[in-house]
Amino acid sequence: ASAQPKRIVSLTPVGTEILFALGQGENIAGVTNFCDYPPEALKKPKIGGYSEVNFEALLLQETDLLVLQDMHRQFCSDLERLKIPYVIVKQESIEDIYEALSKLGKMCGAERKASEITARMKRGIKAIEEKVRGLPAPTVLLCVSRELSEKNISIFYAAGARTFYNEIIERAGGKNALLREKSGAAYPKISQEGLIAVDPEIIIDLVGERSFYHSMERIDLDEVFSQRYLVGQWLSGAAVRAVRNRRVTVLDGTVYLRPGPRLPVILEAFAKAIHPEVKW
Amino acid sequence: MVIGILEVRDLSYSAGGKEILSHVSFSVKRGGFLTVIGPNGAGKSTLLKCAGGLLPYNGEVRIDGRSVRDMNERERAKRVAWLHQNGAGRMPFTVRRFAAMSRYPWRPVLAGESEADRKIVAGALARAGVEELAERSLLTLSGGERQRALLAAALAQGTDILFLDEPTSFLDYRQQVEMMALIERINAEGMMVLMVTHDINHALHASGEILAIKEGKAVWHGETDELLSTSALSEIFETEFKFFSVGGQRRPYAAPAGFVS
Amino acid sequence: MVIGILEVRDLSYSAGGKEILSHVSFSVKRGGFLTVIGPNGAGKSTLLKCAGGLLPYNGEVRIDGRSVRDMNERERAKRVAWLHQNGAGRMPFTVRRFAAMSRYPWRPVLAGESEADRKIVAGALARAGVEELAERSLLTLSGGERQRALLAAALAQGTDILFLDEPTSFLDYRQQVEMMALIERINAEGMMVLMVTHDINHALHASGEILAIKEGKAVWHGETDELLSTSALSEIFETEFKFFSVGGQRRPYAAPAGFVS
Amino acid sequence: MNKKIVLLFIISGLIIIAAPFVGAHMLSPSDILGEGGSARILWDLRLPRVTLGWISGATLAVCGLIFQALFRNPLASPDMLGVSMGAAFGAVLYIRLGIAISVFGVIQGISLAAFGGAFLAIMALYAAGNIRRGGLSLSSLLLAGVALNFLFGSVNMIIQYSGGYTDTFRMMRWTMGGLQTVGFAPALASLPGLLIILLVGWLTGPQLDLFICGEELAQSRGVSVAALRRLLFLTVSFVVGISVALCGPIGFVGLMCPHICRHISGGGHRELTVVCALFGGAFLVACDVASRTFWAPAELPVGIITSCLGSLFFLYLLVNGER
Amino acid sequence: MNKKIVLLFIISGLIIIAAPFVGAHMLSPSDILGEGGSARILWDLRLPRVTLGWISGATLAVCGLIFQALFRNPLASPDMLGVSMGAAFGAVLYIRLGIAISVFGVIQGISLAAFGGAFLAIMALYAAGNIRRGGLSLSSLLLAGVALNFLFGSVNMIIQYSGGYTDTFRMMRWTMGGLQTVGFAPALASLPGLLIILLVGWLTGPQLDLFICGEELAQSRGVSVAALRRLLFLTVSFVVGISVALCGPIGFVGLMCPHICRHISGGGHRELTVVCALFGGAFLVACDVASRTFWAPAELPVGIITSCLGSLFFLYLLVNGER
Ligand code: B12
Ligand SMILES: Nc1ncnc2c1ncn2[C@@H]1O[C@H](COP(=O)(O)OP(=O)(O)OP(=O)(O)O)[C@@H](O)[C@H]1O
Ligand SMILES: Nc1ncnc2c1ncn2[C@@H]1O[C@H](COP(=O)(O)OP(=O)(O)OP(=O)(O)O)[C@@H](O)[C@H]1O
Ligand SMILES: [Mg+2]
Ligand SMILES: [Mg+2]
Repeated sequence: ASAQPKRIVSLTPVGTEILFALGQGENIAGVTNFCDYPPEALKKPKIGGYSEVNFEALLLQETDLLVLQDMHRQFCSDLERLKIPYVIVKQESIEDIYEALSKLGKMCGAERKASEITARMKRGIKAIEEKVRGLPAPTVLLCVSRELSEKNISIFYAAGARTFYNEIIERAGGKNALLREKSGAAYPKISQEGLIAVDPEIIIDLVGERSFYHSMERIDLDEVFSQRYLVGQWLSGAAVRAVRNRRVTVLDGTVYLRPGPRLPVILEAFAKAIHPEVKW
Repeated sequence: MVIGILEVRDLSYSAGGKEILSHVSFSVKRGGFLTVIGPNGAGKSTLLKCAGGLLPYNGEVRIDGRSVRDMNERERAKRVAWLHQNGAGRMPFTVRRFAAMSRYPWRPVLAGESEADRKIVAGALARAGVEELAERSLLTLSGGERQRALLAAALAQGTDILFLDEPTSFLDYRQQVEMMALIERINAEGMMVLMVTHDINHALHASGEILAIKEGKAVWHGETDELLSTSALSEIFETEFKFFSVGGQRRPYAAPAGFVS
Repeated sequence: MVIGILEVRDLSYSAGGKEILSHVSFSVKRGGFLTVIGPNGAGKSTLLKCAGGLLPYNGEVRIDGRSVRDMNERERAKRVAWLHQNGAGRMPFTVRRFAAMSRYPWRPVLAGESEADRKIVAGALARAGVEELAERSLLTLSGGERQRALLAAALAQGTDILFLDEPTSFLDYRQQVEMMALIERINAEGMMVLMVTHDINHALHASGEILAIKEGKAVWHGETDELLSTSALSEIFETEFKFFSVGGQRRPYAAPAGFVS
Repeated sequence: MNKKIVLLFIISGLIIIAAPFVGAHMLSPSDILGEGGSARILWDLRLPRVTLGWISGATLAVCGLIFQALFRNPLASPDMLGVSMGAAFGAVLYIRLGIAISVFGVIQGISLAAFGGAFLAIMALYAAGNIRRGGLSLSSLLLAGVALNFLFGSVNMIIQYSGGYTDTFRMMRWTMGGLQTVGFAPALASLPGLLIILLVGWLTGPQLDLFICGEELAQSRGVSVAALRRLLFLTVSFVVGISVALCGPIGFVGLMCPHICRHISGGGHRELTVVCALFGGAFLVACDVASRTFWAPAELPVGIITSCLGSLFFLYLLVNGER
Repeated sequence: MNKKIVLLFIISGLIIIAAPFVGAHMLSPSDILGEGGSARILWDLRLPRVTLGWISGATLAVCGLIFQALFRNPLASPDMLGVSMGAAFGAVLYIRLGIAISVFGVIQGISLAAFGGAFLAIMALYAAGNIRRGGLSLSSLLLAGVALNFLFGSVNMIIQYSGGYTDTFRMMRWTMGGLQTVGFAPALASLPGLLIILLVGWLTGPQLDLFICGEELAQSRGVSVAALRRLLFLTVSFVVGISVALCGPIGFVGLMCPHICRHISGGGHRELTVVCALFGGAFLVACDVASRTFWAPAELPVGIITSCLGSLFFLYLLVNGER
């Protein structure tokens, strides 16, 4: 009804990605420090980290649309009081992402674009699902965060059942190794001890992106982000099935941390890791 | 000034499964002076506290016929002022301020210090002879000065009954003499005094009546002069006493025989 | 047992910008008994602490010719045992255990209690007459029992010099008499005693020599008997004294005149 | 001494007046009447924030003052004795269970829950003090409070951990504490707490003066010690509960401000109540300005700044102070 | 009393023997000699972890015991007085600045940095106590310690906030504390600390007994009070520094274990040193077993369990204890 937003602020890297994909790059007035895709996003003014919402900055930017994610929900009533229009982009499942696309599309007057992207994503996902359909589903442990520089991996965060990664693993023809994990945490902390108890058949490790990595030792980033080193850390750890069978895949790049329009990329990488026997 | 009368009937107190006081009775008349004596742990301090309503006693304590139990703290504080045995806590106040704090029971809750309060406090400081210490902090006073300052604060409370628990402990001879003289003067001015002391001569010197307790029981009660005519003292303290009579003086001086040999 | 001699020469001490002791000198012979008297705040406790090496004095203090300053804590503790003025802290130990703790200076650092230690401790408990209290906690004792237990611990230290700061405070008459008798006995057994007290009769009764200090200065020093032949006492305490001589007894009894009227 | 209070009053006033204009984006007095972005920042954000900050700081400082007198221990503070952690417990549980209540539209459910938690903590402490025959000594009660603090802290962590991603984030944010607010509702909601505690501090000031000299002394001077203790115990926890409910636990103010104020003013608890209110309020507002300006647009939790500046100041006073 | 120590010794021993076999994956005694997965879990993971846990728990408890005696305050503990926070500061700074040192290959740079931080904290406290003419009273020193604790805590947070993405992860993990380890190196590195503090506790036990009865009393019984204080101050901070450097700050053990032990044994500080070591070690190992088993494969930070169980146990003792 109202005019299309011209000063959009996005406080979620995924939201930023969607906005650019919808062709709204021109209308973005602010992003987070972490928004690195597409590369144009890096040139946008930074409005801060991503768990805080700085009302003053928003008022100064004369924000006419604020893109948030789930964890910002507590700010809603304050935003309403300030009359700053906002939209929450949930990203806990693939369906959430489709919905986010159509919601943002509607608000920015780019419904066509939104449904195009959705269709493209669905096609990509379907193609991958086809390839792994009917194959036996091995157990997969997905590590989302750990300390890269320590000699032995002592503890790491892994994706539990209540995450979008769970869905992606299943569509990629695997089974989340933490499906029946008891703590209820979305991303429980697991030690070597826990790793042994889970005994996964496949390990996928997301190590982020080297430009976000600051190290204490003056080490060679090329060295740290080399597959040999990263995979080696797992292989020298507890001899679970994935280690014995050398089924450890380390994925580097922030794309794997972004459940957005590039979801098919994540899915494909997972599927390749889970089913190397398929011809890709 | 109202003249009060203190009546204690059948007072008992137990703590820690032990009867510390049992069935003590006595009374003190308006403007009277009763001293409580007895060996260590006899229950002297406890007796004072019960009589002042600071401990939940059994039996009856009345001031002017009114039960202490039925009075609230403020009402009690308007009748009875205290000098405690261990007034040695950290009190970060000046002497005047500390004395002014004693006006608490008389002040409406929201009010500050009134002109009348200030006058009474000044009077109390003068009576206790601590005017020149008024602006010193209690933390910097010597033992004797401190004890006098605490007495000034008790006087500022404007009561007609004064409870003293070992007012001369920590004091040297001169200060003992001065303190006792001060207490006598206050008593002479009409204040009823109930004093606990372990120095029998302070009792002999100043008080009209003596109550001796031992293991929680009243073992002797009577006029001070009577005490001298019996062997009671030796029985109370379980040690022999010698009395030295000095020609032309009211009462003799008592000394434990152990030191007179 | 080694027999010690304590020499204090020109002892001064300042704290808080104030001279608390100035140029005090005296000496005590082997097995002697010197009592320090004086009004509140005269510096009696401070004198004792300096002489025992607990405070950093100016001047000279020697035990058997050796400067206390040059001795370390253990060496000092082998010569001098203490009964402190305010031994009233929380001490969660039994009497025996507390006495055994006094053996510390004699024990090699790693060692526990030896058989010899146990004998000495038992002896000390016996001498102080607290054998039957041995397994009681210090926290549950009465004032008099407690003071005796603390003395037992000092005896267990096995020294030839004993420093006592107001050993009779908090005690009732009987306990005062008993405590003084105990101290006399210990002295008679050969222990040198340096005692601070504010009760002049305790000094008169037991000690051979008396040192009076006032405002940090030694104002009188001599044989106990001499003190009685002068008006020194009244000057020291700035109050009149009466002396009561009792037929057939060594020394008279002193009482502040203020209480004998 | 009174001069010091007047000076403090002026400084406190100046800070309150200046604070709304300072920030990453500086405002000018003309914005008071203006329209547009700057005026909105002033009226919707800065003024409510400064108000809430001042009220909370004053409240916490006075509550700390009272607790320290009540326990006669310089380390006793509502933070130390589990009240804040109890409030956090209420809030965390509320988020975890996803309950939604709201009273009168103004007070949010989470605030009520936090308040309930604070109340629970204080009741537990109270019970611990009473279950045992003969009661607990003050020092045991203190230790019990510290133990409760640990207990609630660890339970909070367990609840946080077992939450979903979004919940956990909300809980973590909440337990950091902060003064960011829109509109005057929270400031208004916290005002009664301040008024209550100021009134109580003023009323019981003379009683507290007597109380710190010893319980028996206080009683013999006409103070109903048991009633006083109960009254203060309950009102302080009640009021701290309100404050924590609205701003989260803001460390340090309740513990250190009373000490700093004692160095500044000394004297009785009536004066100290006033001094603590003035100082605590100004201190928290000043720290909040720093927290939102220093690393703008990011914002440091205000508790970090209070701890940092406050402890430096306190150490300075301790080393160079008069006494 | 000696019976109690023997009992404690047995219980502690049983816990150490049983602990390596308990976990999400249960092991059997035959795995000790076996080969393959289970044996590797036992030798590479469980045994090092149990060893490190026992050593750390014993160390922290004894250090707490000594500090409480030294400050004659039940709330004094290395945690409370800024030593742990100081160590955390060293570690956080190390991570932030990206320095890299390593001595003998075994001791990592971060441990050295943590140790340096602990040392800094204790030196600052020491300095605060000495700068002022006439020195600080014990209670002022305590307050100074608490202020330092706040100071280091807030500076740590500021450093963390200013860090980048991965840094924060590492620092957060470090400041939570934990015993996960692969291999015996950390256990070996922490052993000297335990030995030192046990020796010191044993040696100075009789002196501490005298010390808690009063400084002058101790001195007159042959204790060099100043030297004792310096010695204990430095060794405790040194040893806590090592422990925190290796496992991060593990809350609660240093504060509450000594109290629990005093309830168990009473008596002198030689016995208490032994009791604290036995209890502290067994307690931390038991808590660690719980932390890795209860929600396996997820793992709770062990500090959460120690706080939770320990404070419950302590409250129970407080309410039902003998004294
Ligand atoms: C899982 C995770 C993700 C997931 C899921 C995120 C999602 N659903 O949105 C993925 C991998 C997708 C992700 C992506 C990204 N993330 Co992320 N992520 C995390 C991670 C590892 C855990 C978050 C979490 O679950 N926290 C909750 C848990 C429970 O908290 P906790 O730290 O473990 O511990 C707390 C307590 O629970 C307790 N505790 C700890 N362990 C245990 C165990 C038990 C048993 C108990 C009882 C208690 C307990 O102690 C702690 C203190 O309260 C954090 C790192 C971290 N340490 O928090 C980063 C983090 C939140 N991510 C971060 C970032 C920057 C990103 C990305 C922007 C990265 C990028 N460059 O692309 C993206 C953005 C994605 C997006 N949504 O747009 C940053 C945020 C920085 C900031 N504050 O601004 C963090 C903090 C990492 C960091 N240290 O830098 N992330
Ligand atoms: N709350 C209590 N629990 C157990 N025993 C108590 C309690 N209060 C006092 N007592 C005991 O009661 C007895 C009497 O104590 P009180 O202080 O009245 O003695 P006192 O006559 O004043 O002695 P002193 O001359 O030493 O001051 C003592 O044995 C004391 O230990
Ligand atoms: N560290 C100090 N700083 C300042 N003044 C001190 C210090 N120590 C002692 N004094 C003062 O020195 C004087 C002597 O004190 P001391 O304790 O030796 O007196 P005393 O003769 O033992 O008195 P009492 O009979 O009351 O025990 C007192 O005025 C005391 O206040
Ligand atoms: Mg008494
Ligand atoms: Mg003295």
